[in-house]
Amino acid sequence: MATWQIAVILVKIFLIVGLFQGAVAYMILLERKIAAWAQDRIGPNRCGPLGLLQPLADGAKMLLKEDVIPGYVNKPLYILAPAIAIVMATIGFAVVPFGPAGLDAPTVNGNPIHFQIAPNVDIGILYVFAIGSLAVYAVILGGYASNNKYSFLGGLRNSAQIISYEIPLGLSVLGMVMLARSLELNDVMSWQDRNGLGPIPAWGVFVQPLAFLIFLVSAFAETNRLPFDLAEAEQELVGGFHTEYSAMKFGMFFLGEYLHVITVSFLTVILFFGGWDAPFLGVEDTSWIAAVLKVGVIFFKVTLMVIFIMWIRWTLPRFRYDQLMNLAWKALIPLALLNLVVTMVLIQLFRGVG
Amino acid sequence: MTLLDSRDLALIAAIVALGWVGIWLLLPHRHGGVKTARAYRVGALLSAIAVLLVLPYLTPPGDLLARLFFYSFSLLALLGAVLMITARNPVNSALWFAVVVLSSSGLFLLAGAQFLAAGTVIVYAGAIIVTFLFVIMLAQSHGQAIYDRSARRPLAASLTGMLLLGALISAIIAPGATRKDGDPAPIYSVGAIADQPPADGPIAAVTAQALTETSRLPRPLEQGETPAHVAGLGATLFTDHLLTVQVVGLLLFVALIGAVAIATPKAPIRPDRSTASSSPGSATTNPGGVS
Amino acid sequence: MAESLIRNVWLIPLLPLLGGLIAILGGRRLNGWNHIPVVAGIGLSFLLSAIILLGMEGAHETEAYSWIGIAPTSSAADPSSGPNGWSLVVPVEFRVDGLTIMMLTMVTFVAALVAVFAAGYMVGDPGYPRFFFVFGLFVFSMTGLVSSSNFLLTYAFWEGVGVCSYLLIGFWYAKPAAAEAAKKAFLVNRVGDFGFAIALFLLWTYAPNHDLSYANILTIETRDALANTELLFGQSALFWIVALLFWGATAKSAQIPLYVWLPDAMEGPTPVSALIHAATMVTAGVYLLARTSLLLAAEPALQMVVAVIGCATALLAALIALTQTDLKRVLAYSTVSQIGFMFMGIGAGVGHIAQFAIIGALFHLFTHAFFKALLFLGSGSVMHAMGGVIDMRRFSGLRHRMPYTCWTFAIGALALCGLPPFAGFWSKDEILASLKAAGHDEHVASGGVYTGIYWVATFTALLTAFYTGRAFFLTFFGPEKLPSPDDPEALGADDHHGAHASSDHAALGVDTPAPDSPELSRYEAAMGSHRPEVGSHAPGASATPHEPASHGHGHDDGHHGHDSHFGHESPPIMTVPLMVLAAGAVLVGILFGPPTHWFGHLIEETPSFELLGHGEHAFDWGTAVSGTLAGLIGLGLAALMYARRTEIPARISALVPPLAKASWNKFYVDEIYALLIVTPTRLVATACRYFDVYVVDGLVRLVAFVPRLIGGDALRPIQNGLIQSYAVMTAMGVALLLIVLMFVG
Amino acid sequence: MTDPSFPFEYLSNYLIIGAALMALGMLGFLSRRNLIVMFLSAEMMLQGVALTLVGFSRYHGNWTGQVFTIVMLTVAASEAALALALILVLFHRIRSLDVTLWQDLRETGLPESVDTSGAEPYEPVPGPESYPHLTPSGVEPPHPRQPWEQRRG
Repeated sequence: MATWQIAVILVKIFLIVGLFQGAVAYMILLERKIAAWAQDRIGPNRCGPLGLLQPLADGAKMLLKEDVIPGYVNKPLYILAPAIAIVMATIGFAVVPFGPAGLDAPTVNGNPIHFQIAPNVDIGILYVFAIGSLAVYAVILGGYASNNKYSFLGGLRNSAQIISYEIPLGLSVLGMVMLARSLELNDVMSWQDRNGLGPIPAWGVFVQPLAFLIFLVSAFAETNRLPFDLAEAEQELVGGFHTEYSAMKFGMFFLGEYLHVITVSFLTVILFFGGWDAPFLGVEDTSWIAAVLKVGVIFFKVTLMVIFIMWIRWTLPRFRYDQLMNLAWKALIPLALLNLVVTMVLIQLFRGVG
Repeated sequence: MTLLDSRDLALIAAIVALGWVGIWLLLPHRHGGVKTARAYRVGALLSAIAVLLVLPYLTPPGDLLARLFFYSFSLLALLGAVLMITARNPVNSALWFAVVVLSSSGLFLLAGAQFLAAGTVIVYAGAIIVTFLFVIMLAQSHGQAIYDRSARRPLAASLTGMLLLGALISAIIAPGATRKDGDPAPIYSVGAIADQPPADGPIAAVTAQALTETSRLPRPLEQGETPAHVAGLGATLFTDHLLTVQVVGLLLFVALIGAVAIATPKAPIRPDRSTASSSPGSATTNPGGVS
Repeated sequence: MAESLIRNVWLIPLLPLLGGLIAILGGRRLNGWNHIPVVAGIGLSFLLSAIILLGMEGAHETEAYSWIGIAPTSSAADPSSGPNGWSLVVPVEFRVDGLTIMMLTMVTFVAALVAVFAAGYMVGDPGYPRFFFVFGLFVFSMTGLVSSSNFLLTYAFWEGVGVCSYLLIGFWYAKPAAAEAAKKAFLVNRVGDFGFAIALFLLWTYAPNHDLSYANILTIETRDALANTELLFGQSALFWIVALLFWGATAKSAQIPLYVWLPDAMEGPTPVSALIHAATMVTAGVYLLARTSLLLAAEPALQMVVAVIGCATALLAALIALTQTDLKRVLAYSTVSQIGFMFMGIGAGVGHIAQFAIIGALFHLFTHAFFKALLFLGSGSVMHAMGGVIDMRRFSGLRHRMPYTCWTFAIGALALCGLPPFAGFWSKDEILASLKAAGHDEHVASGGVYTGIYWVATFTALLTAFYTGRAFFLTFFGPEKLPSPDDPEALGADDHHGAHASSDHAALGVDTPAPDSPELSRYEAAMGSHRPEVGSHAPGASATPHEPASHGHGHDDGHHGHDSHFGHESPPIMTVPLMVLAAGAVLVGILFGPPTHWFGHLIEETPSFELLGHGEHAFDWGTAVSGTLAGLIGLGLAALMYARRTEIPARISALVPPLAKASWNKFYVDEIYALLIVTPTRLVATACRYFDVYVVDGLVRLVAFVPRLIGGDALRPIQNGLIQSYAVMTAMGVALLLIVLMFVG
Repeated sequence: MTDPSFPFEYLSNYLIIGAALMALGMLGFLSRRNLIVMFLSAEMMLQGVALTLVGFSRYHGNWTGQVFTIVMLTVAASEAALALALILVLFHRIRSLDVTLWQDLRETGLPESVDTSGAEPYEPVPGPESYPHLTPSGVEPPHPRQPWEQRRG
């Protein structure tokens, strides 16, 4: 591996991490604005024009606050938990393409430039799920190490929820994987671009509508967003597993959660909304202009998705715990299995036709 | 005596002896007594030396990056293993085991088994260990019990474990692949067994029946080339090993039913305890049933 | 359309199975609509097979997937290596050719109608979901059996239909007679399946490449290779394979000597009798022999045996059927007899008439399915109306009460008699013609035998017409009479059926457990519900002989002809299938038979049949006339003797008492079996038991004594109940073993 | 057949690491008394074997080792599910995860092989002193019976 390749990768890493960390700050502002809009309030408007400097103030507050470590906590685990949260949320981006990558990538002197940190990973989706499954540790350790009943309960509830919803999440994706015959996210996108019926693109949301619904619901649960935010449940559990955390440690949990939201939005867009696929942008179009356009398209779709997630937060009430578990085990998993079987049968029947 | 030279023998003996004493010192006292901090330090030192003594048997693979990753993953796995078996707190044990799993996933990746790396992380680290953490936390939310602070015959157990390690290492490094033509062929040397092509080794009958062409990589790999992994593995799984997949699926199904049947809260066995045990017990069984 | 369907022909077996699964998984939740998924599944299958039938050209094979493949290594792949090379491939492969698609269409058509009929017939039974599940499972197995393209798969489905037959005969498993009959059917079938299995082992051993697919086995090359392999008693492997296949076929198709299970199988619900034990499953043996007719054609001696066995069975069963009084049993014996005809046809496939004869046999199979299912369903309808009574002496003159049933039954009876233009005529005529042609063929070694068989078959046709007419006239003509417990015949029935397990309930018919009997209460305890039909529809039957009929139905048969609860015509859901089948029984002969030769052309598209000898065949007016005459004479005699209750039958039976008694007692075949097989087996088992108890157990005790002596004190403490102690020993053992090997070896 | 980029030396790397994990897992299984830690040790032994299999798979250049590792993974998952269920049931009965309390399957008449009477008493970690001690008030509720702490108690 040549040095310049490593350099390119490092640049991409810094770019992505920096971009998304910054994006998170403004996502918080956006969320507060949307919340205010939903509740007919004004929202943050004191820092800078339209409150645009509010994220900076928040960040400064997080960083400068006194970092309290309560007595009787399990110190190593207490410190480890937020670190796990943010690390796992960040390294998940390694295989997420934010533009054309793989075979469709634009080239410089014959060398392809992938819009993806780790291109051509054979197990892209699996990697994302593996990292996602490790994120449970942050929650469960945070709850356990705090030595506090409420945190503990919140941690347990949240980790049970995340483990449960990982199953329908994974199962719902398999339909698209079987159609695209690849676990690579690039291939899924280019499959959606290449196929399709006339003007209708073969986006996942059209060919796998049930899987899309299941994925969306499970994704909400995985990211602890509001119909499923039982773990935090400010009104019931005093903030859940991060009750005992303050200052930047709390900020890390917070950051991790919003990074998760971004990851999930990316996955949704890539798997079910064609990624960079737009009516006039095809897979065969590998020019630089097209590449920039594609990046624009994918970011646009992701932004819409993020706004959708925030919108849902103020639309639906919170689930009860047993309803949550019933939904996962008695509704989503059977439905996902059914979807899988039906997809399999249809692929078998029309094998060689389409 | 012919198969190992004296240097190897001494090294293995040193690993066994140091590991024995070191892990014995690190393990909890037999009666749950407190060991001095010095005993721990000596034990940690001896165990670390034993772990480092294993390293000369490892051959540095590939380029610098690969070596770096390989050695760090190996060391992490071994240290994690030692710390897992000696940790007083079962929660820490489970976390160290997670470290072991993650580093062995890294080793899987280095061996080109990407699917297994991801699968191991998802299944072991993501599901099994977390579930264990659940149970530990629910069962022992308060402090360390006497049985966590006391080991059962630590001296004998560590001797057995280290003897097993020594025997295995000597079987692995016994010259087989590198032996010269005149030397006797030891059938118990891993190298000798591995060196035989499957077609005419002692496992010939098995491999001849079990392997068709699809279960091999399509061709010998070029240097540095990565095979198309998941597709090949899937093709193998669903052609050659279809029966295996079916049996394993059946096993999972049976295990699922069994776990549900076992863990479902039942009426207490002793009728005289029906009032007392139902209320505190039910709280602990529910999450297990859920998970 | 047809192309992609042929590629996905596995859908045809799958749909009924899916329907059945829905039916049983839905259970009570479907609220008595359990038949809908099954009927829909079978109906869809029929549609698919009809589409394939119309759009098919030539033969196709599709492999759904390969389940197990143990293939030889390249060194062992020598085709001539015989039993030393090894290989086993179990592909799930299906084929579509003339024979298959004919059977598929026929099976799904009849099954769909029978399922509709059963939906009316079985209403209110607590086992309703179970019935339709097994029904779907049966159609799955049967369609799989006829569409599989591989002997092994055929065998699997062969066992599948056997299991379904067992489950359905014993559907009312709380009734001892049904349980016994199911057991009998299962055991007798095992005897035959044993032969089939051995034949498969032989085929696997001696066939080239160990490939059991039809495409490999049914070729001239394979046949010659098998014929040139010496196996046992100076006979070739081919001889033994064909003989064992025939042995398997006799059991499934109820031929001598393994026919005894079929009459008892009438303990099952009547739709089951119609579908499984008349129309489809029992013809599986004929199907198998037809499928392997290429192999059979190379063994003329065996063909002769097949023809002779078929002839003997046909005659014997017809003779027994002459005197039976149970309507369903008459039909059962007639089924045995008709399958005997099919075997005769298969056996007559010699020389250049081979193809003609096989097609004749298959055509008879095809038409027989229609009119026999019709007859059985008609008898089911009668039974439904009579409250479960099926003894013909206890009712008569039903033609006014049940007009639809009567006239559809009449059509079926005429078809069975073989009168033109009904379906049975054409097919029976083809068999007779091929028998006659085989007799006159100068290339056939012993043509005289075939001539003899021809005349016996014609005589059997006469008998067939006679007993069919007898059953029809006894049931539907004569003075109107409904069953009543005071009927002297009701009690007398017990004596004559004494040898049968059903004796306890002969008075109550075979389909319903006796009300108020311990069996019924046990049955209901097992089923968890009450069967409303018994009480509401059949008050006459609900009064046991010990309890005088309080409802007053049974006394004056002539006066209560308009009773709304009893002796009425069946609902449309049951009569419509009857009418459809009756139309089939009239039309299929003309549509498919010699007038159009559609059937023949269809069957000729089966690959292995093209290799059989075939020559020109004109329609043989001689056999047609003689067969029709035989049918007319039989029917006329029956009308003479039974249409208006004469004394002739009694006088005739007084004339030849031993023969009549033997026929009445089914020629004592069951008793002979009991004497020849059951008793010696019991003796050997007793001897084995004593050997086991005293010799083997003694040795075991001796062996057990020694370690107890050793282990008592030395090894006991090791087992301290702590898993870690055991693990220590294991680990120590492994480590020490490795070290010892390292330094000593 | 064998992969030129993966000679026997690399294989032996994997074998040695696998053997070490296996031996250490065995050690943990033998010495620890907590049911769950014992189970984790057993899983670690499986992990060592999985490493070995993957190494062999790469060395021989075929998939069989990896397929078998997948089988092991599934077996481990099933095992975890069942073991957890059993552990819960056991814990429910004696409120303890101590394996030495379950020696009932020994030969009749043998004494128990682990005597815990010499064990040092359990000293609970002192809890947070900041918890307020409230003065009890009102009617004292009836206490539930003491949980069944020890089988011999």
